[in-house]
Amino acid sequence: MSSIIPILLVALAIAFLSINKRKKFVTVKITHWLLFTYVGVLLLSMAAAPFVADGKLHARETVSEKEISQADNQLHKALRAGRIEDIDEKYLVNQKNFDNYQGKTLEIDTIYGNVPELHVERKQVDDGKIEVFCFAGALTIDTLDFTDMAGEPLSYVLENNILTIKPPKEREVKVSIVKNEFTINQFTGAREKGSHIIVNSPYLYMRIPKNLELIEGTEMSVIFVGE
Amino acid sequence: MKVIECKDLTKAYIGKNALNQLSFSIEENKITGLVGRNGAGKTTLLKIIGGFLKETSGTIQVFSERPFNSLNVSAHSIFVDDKMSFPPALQLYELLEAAGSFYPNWDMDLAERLFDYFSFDRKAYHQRLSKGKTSTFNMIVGLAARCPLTIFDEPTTGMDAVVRKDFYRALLKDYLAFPRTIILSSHHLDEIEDLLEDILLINDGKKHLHMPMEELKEWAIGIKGATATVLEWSDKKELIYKNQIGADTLYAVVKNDFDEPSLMKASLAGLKITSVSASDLCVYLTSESKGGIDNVFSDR
Amino acid sequence: MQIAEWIETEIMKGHFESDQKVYSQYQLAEMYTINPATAAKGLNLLADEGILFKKRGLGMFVSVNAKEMIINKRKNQTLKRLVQEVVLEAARLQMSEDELIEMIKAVQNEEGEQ
Amino acid sequence: MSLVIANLVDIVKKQYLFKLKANIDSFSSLIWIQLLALLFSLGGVGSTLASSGYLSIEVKYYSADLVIAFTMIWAFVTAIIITTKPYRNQDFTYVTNRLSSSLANIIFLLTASIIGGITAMLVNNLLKIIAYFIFNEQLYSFQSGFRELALGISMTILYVFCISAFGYLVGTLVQVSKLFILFVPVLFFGTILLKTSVQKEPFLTSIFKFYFFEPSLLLLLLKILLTSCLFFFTSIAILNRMEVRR
Repeated sequence: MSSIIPILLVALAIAFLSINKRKKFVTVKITHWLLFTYVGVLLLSMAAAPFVADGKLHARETVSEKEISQADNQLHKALRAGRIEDIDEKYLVNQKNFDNYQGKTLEIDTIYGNVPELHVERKQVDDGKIEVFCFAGALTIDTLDFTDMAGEPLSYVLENNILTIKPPKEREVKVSIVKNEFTINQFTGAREKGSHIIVNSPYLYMRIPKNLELIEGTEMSVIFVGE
Repeated sequence: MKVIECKDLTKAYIGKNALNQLSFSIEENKITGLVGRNGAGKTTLLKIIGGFLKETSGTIQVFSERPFNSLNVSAHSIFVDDKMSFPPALQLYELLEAAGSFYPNWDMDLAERLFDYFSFDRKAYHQRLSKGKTSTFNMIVGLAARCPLTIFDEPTTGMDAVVRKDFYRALLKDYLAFPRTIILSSHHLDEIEDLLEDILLINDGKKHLHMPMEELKEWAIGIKGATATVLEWSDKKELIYKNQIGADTLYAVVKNDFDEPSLMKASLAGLKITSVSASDLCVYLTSESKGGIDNVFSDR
Repeated sequence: MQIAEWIETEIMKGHFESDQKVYSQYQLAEMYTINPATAAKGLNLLADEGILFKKRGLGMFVSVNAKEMIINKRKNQTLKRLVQEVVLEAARLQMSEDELIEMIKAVQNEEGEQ
Repeated sequence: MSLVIANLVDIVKKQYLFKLKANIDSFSSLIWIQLLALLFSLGGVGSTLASSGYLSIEVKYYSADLVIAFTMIWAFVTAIIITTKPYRNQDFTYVTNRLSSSLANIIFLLTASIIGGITAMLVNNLLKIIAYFIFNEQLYSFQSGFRELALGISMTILYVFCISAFGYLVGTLVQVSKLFILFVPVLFFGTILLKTSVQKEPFLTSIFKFYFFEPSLLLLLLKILLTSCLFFFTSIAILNRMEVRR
């Protein structure tokens, strides 16, 4: 909707100019054609730009840095409090359930350099079911939210009573961003200080049966929720 | 009413005075010819009147206003010469229309008729016109503008004889229908003298003569005859020009303050009395020395 | 004064009767491509000589005896000057008076035959 | 003889319309310049590489900044051109005085800035379309509404107008003396190189910051308008004494 108003305005301006010109201009010169064609093309592209979207030309949500860090804090808080139901689904990037876990112990190990924070919640029952959740903060580039493109920040496998946290596959994110012009950015606070990319670290959250013994790997730090 | 009044008008360029203490005034609705040698200051004077140039000292009033930077003078006068500058992007007909939008008295009908008569192409461009066509087009603009003060500076540059004649006739006819003040500067005084009511002759930036054309025609006479006789007759008269022809014949131009009987006597004494054409007279009046070009060759 | 002479000739030829209005200065100016002031001067010259007379606001009119006045004027002035020159030239050529009169008569006869 | 007194406003209006017609060709150069800038912008106006563990991020930027910059240069050159002799003489062929000529020029430059500013800002969309259709690139843009667009357009117009005012002054100075052709570039590049002892940064940088880093809309508006007025007033004052068709 918002793009229609300026188009109307420009069209009106051109109409006004051409009425004014019609009185005086006897000859229409190449320049006039050029100018009209050019403005016409510009207006067309302006009208078309929002519609070529079709999944490709996205106007992205913008989030401010403050919002990002707030969201991250809230995520963190919710994890610590064990209230994962409160967490926005978009932060949940991977969830796996391991039913009928027979072992008495579970060792947690990592072959991933950056050790994520692991929050563990002990369930009230011994149902032999281990649930693993992976949450990730937002990926933003110049305040545009690209979280959906970040992919899985880490993966994990359960084998022989060992839960191994593995690094994800190398991932390349290539984006082309149409920036606003400096004449807009100057006032919207988006004055460029170079690009600004924020990648927030992932969090792991586990629900384990009541009597499962947890063995921490050498580099792991486990935080038990609600204890 | 006086349209132009100058008093001690001086225009100095670096190291030289183009106009020097020039004083004159031009009456309303007269055609005045501005005559002078090359470099006499004609164009400078006309450009000051048109408000293009700024006077160095003295005063000039056009329509009782100082012309430099006066919108009023600009609106009621037009300066036509062969160097009039028009935007290259506009076609000839658009130039006429533009002129029509600026000048309140503009006569588009006249402009179009002249335009067609001189077979101009409406879609042609000014800078591609030949010299003569440029002058013709500029002249059309100058005539159709019908400005109360119309200045033609060498308007016929490059025109052929037929077009020149057409121009003079067009100028006069339009002047008769719509009298206005016209200043015409030209090298061809013999061609324009019939058109003129007044003549202003300047030399070296100074006024030399300013009088009705009719007076100028009788202002001087030529005497030709035996050298001794001519010298005797022209003694104590204001000698304007003198030319020795052959061994014993002298042609002299003197100011005409003879009365009818003395002229009669002169011709009885064997002198040939002739009238002097205005254009010749102007040449004699403004020549550097009384002998003219012959002096250059005389002492060799 | 060519304009004055031209109007005189017109009157002599009978193109303008007495009491008839002659061309105005503006008509003359247009006919001859001359400044109207010049034309006015020619008209005024004839008015001064009495050949034309002014009617206020109406223009110039031919006087009653305009033709005679012109004839007189041309006889006494123009023709006289021409004769003067002829006589002077004859003297320079050392022609006798009789020779000159013979010549004039001969020319007159030729004109008459035509 | 009663002459209708010429009205300045009326004459300026006529002259402005005349200039619009006479200088129409400057708008075709605007189009070519903007298209050229568009061509340069198609390769992206900047890019960033970043990596965080497993994630490597490559960002390519598109924007019409270059188009705006080129439009500013165009306005600068156009303003200089209309102060040159042939253009001033054209004014004096018809009815004018020096004030009306300058006023009409200023209004013309304003028109040029408006057209230049609007088209420059709209080129952004053309850029998107071309990148989308021809390069088949996945583009992301900011969600910007009418407010941003209107703000962007009006600020671009003001910047372009201010630059044209500067061009008009430079052109005027060159008309006074051809020495300024030499002097202005020397001054320009001189200030880039010259570091005064008081200020750490070159003079030109502070000027740049004075305008382009001003975050307050109102203050910038004030700065630009005052600067433009200053340039134009100076030019008018200088031109008012100049003779034409010498």
